[in-house]
Amino acid sequence: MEIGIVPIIPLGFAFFLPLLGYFVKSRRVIELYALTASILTAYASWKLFIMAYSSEEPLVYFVGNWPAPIGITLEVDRLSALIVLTASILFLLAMVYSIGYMEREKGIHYYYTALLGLETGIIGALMTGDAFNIFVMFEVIGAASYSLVGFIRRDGKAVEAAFKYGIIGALATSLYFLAMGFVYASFGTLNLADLSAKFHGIPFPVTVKTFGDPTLALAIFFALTISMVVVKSANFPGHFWLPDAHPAAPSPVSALLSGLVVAVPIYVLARYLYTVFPPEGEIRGVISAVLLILGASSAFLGSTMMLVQRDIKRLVAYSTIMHTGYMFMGLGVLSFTGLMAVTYHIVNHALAKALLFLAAGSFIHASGTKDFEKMAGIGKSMPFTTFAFVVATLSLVGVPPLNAFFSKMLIYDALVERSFALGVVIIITSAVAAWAYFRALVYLWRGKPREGHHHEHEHSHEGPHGHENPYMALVMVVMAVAVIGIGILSPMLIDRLAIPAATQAMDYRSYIDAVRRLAERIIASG
Amino acid sequence: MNFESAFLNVLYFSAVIYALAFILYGIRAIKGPTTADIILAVDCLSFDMAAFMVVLGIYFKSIMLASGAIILALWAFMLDVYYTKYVLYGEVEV
Amino acid sequence: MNPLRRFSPATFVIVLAVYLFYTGSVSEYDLITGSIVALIVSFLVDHWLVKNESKFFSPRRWFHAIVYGLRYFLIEETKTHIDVAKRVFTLKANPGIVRVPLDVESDYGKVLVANSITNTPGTVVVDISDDGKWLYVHWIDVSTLDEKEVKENVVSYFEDYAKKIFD
Amino acid sequence: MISFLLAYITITLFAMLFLGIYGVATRSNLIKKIIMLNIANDAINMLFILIGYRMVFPVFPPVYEKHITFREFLEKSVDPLPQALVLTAVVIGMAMNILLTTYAIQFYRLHGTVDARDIAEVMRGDDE
Amino acid sequence: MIELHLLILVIVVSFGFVFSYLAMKEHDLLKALALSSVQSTFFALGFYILAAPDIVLAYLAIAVGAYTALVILAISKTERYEVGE
Amino acid sequence: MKRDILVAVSLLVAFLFIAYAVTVKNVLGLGGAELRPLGEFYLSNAFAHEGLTSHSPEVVTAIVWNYRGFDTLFETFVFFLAIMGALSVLRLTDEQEKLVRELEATMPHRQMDLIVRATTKLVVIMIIAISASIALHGHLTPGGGFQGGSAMAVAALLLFAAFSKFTLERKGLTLKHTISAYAVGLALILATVLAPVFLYNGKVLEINLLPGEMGLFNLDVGEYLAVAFGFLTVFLVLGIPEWVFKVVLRGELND
Repeated sequence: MEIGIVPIIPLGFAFFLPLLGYFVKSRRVIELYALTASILTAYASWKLFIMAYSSEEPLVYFVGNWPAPIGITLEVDRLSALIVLTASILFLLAMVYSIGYMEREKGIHYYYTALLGLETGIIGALMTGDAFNIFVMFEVIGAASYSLVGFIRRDGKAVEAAFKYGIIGALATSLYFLAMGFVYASFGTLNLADLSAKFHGIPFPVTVKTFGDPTLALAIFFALTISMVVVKSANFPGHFWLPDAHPAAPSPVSALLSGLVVAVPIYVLARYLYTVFPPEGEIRGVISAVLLILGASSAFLGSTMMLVQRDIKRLVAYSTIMHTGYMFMGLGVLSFTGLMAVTYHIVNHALAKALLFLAAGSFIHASGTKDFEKMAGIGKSMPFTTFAFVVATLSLVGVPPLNAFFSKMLIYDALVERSFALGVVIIITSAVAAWAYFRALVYLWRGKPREGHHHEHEHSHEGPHGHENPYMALVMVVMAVAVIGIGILSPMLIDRLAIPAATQAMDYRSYIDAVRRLAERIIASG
Repeated sequence: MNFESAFLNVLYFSAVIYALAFILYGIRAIKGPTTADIILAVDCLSFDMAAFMVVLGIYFKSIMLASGAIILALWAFMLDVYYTKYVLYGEVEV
Repeated sequence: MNPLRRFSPATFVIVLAVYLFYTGSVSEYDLITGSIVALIVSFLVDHWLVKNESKFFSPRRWFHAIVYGLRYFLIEETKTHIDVAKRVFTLKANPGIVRVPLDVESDYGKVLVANSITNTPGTVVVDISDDGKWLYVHWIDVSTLDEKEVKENVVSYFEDYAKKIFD
Repeated sequence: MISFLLAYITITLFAMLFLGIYGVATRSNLIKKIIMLNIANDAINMLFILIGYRMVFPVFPPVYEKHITFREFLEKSVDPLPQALVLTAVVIGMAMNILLTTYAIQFYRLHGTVDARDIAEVMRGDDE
Repeated sequence: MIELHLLILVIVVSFGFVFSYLAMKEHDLLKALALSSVQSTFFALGFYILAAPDIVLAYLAIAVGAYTALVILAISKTERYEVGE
Repeated sequence: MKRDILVAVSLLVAFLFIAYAVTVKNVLGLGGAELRPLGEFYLSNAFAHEGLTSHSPEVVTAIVWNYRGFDTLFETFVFFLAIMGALSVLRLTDEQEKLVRELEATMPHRQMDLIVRATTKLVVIMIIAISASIALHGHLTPGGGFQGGSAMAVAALLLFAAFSKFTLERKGLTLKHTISAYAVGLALILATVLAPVFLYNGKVLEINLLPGEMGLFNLDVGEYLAVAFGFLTVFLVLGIPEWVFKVVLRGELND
């Protein structure tokens, strides 16, 4: 199979969706079209996953047959293939869920266009092997997610959140663009493998020397990139947009934003820190300290803010800040265990957080309000949703047989290697988060329906519905089973998936060699 | 004194005058008590810039760079029309 | 309606000329692509740009246009420049806005008159009445308020040529 | 002389970049935020092009013309890669402008203000 | 001779900085936009000096053309004056 | 106010650090007369007769659409997504569109005066010709699809301002047409990108459908159409008068 065609599939389908939506008024046709696109993408990424795990080296694809430093390279190793697979499956599920959730919205083709665009951006950012291409992919992700956040245009909060997210995201990616300037100025190339080769002093065709002061340039590059990642993945100083943006989006979109979109910048940072420029000397200590401090403070911030929320989606959104804090801390350890833990946590968190948002969205869809004190007692009438909600919360809190427990434990192990105090951060924040979830659950399950409950419907934008939609219930049950299944199979999956992924990601020599050998052959043949 | 050097001298002279005009227009754009003054200054500055670009193009002996000047002149016209319509009617595209 | 009636040869010529002028080369590729573009544009805009094709292709009008261009830029501009320069140094100015009747019929003629007036130093067209019959001109030296004399001083030179070229 | 001029240019451009960021962070009007974002982007673009510039005279744009020899072209032409990247960034910047402006307009339609401080009040009012 | 280019660039960036500062301080958004178009025009000259004709064409159409029109449209649909401190 | 000072101080610190790095340490490597090897490679290969060549004397376009065409494909996609995002904020259902037509019919058309209109006619025709020339010459002289397309969009904007939006709509330019033309442009780009995969088992974006210098022609035309009509689509919807849109929106909010 052509690797290069994987990100083109959703792109190509997205290109013609607005035209279709303008001429064909039937909702079913549009939904079927979008579903076809995501099924094809999921199939393609499954193939990609099989290929990546059966090959010893990273898969390399030269777009347009231009060899490495000249053209753009797609380079897929096990780490990215794993996340690509997770992403495309989650997108498929979210689209099925959307059929039920968006049944009362108008202009549905714009929604699916942006959703396919988001999928393209995420897959592209994970697959690419070019530093500048990552910038473009971030802008694809950005453009799609801003328009998805503001999709419910009659909601002033959503529009404001979309603007805030948009302007801060645009500024952050601009900074990353400036970082590209520093990289190109001193290393003279933009290819990740080539950059890694320059950094390690390995020869590479075409680009032969460095300019200026590479060490200082690298420091500035990391400063700018980390500030971009901090904003895009909502860690401590740059987190302020997330609690507005994620809850304001339609629930399936919130699930994808919280589960995947915040994980992509973290993946990129991991790629830079572990594969391309594994930091050495002074800079290593500084980067490690910065990441640990930022991660710990956002974990504390997220968990304490969870306690005071009444809006069910805001509660989950703050939990996302806490979990990106964990991922940052895991990266900050700069060890093999850290990378492995973060990889596995990205997958598990994506699944569990998406499930949590979908369940919350289902409650909102049925009750017509976002305030869980007002939807008291609704849990009893919606058994599947409640089951999904409980499974997801237990998993995120870290209850043993469920999936996120294992990845949290791995992060804990990685942190304790560095210092015991860091491990304590995870325990404390998890306990606080558990209390917050417990509070919400008690309201949902035990609370008595309040007086005037039915009058609330008029003011909310997602009107009451009453029963569980079959599409939504199906998706949630599938995902809950996956959460439990992955949890039970975890010891095996860690051995089979996470450890090979992390090993390959840290093996910069094979990462460079895979590209260099092919590039040398093409350049020699001319 | 052959023709080319004389021509170059004239070019130098006109380039300096254009550069001085930048400053005058700039002062008007900064001071301009009303919006109309600023807009007029921007407009004149754009055309001045276009002419300056042509002069530089001749000086560097590159035809390619002159295409930007044509475009700038056309765009400055558009800018004027937009400002004017906004100032006159409040809304632009009706 | 016959679709061929939409085709406007004058627009075709204008577009092709601008295309080739901007490109700066007359190769096979330019001629082919230019013709295609000009063909599409001239079908699209219909007779919106040029209403009367025969006027556009009349050599007499083109001759007048060239004569006018030469005389305007070489003689009239110089004269007014000297005049205004004198006024600047002697500080003799009597500015004011006057209303001038306009006899030219066609739109392009009016534009030519108005732009010629604005382009010469000392006079600026401020506005045109909605029916296009009156011009409001800011004049550096309002020596007379009589309509005919004003017209004689400000407009008539340009208007004669505008009539010859466009009417 | 050359290094002094270059230092002046780069420092001014960086100052402009930080001015833009400061403007985005502190101005309260949403449209003003967009204007300042563009200023920051412009500064970054100019810096990027400056990276590809060469201190040779006369300097050619990276477009091969028939009247110069290939060798001369190679010696005098600037680096084309930064220009290609900036072209991409300019387009993306414009795309973001369109999107953000639309949201600002839509917000004004819903709440009658584009001022961030008023927005905070409006939002607080909605919660209660 | 390359100093000549750099001198023009110095003028360009100085004007650009001054005008963007003024644009930030201006409370009338229409004026701020006009000031920032002065900055854009100077930057177009800057790109021109840096031998980037492609960028000049794209940048002029965007920054002087479409962007200005877009923001004027936005101003006409929202408010013209920024509320002071 | 306190926050402003905090932001200013932290930015100032960052600025001082970067200024030190750039001027004293010359991190950006400015001031040299030599090219970076990658740039030199592009310059010497872009229009060579054989080897890794893209047959285009315009090196920037060669990089933009050929060597790094993947970037540009996704850049077009960003532009597409942004326009669709704007449209999704300004979307109108069929009934709303009808209502907009009815309300707009009651409005006075504010055209500008005769001189501006006549001048605009000429200038618009000139801009269209020039934009086509920029776009179609993208692979030979400075320019390209994006530059030409945005120039074309500016011509349309000029028409919007000098005449009114309604004048154009009465002439037959509606959202349906612009969206269709946009899709045609995108289809051309996508076909050029994917054709090698299906035709001769090549790779994505391996452009040699047309011989020699004409290789980038397709992409130029596609991008030209896409950008021009993308802009037009947005401005057609943005140009709906404010009070009309407010009436429509109020109807939706009361549902």
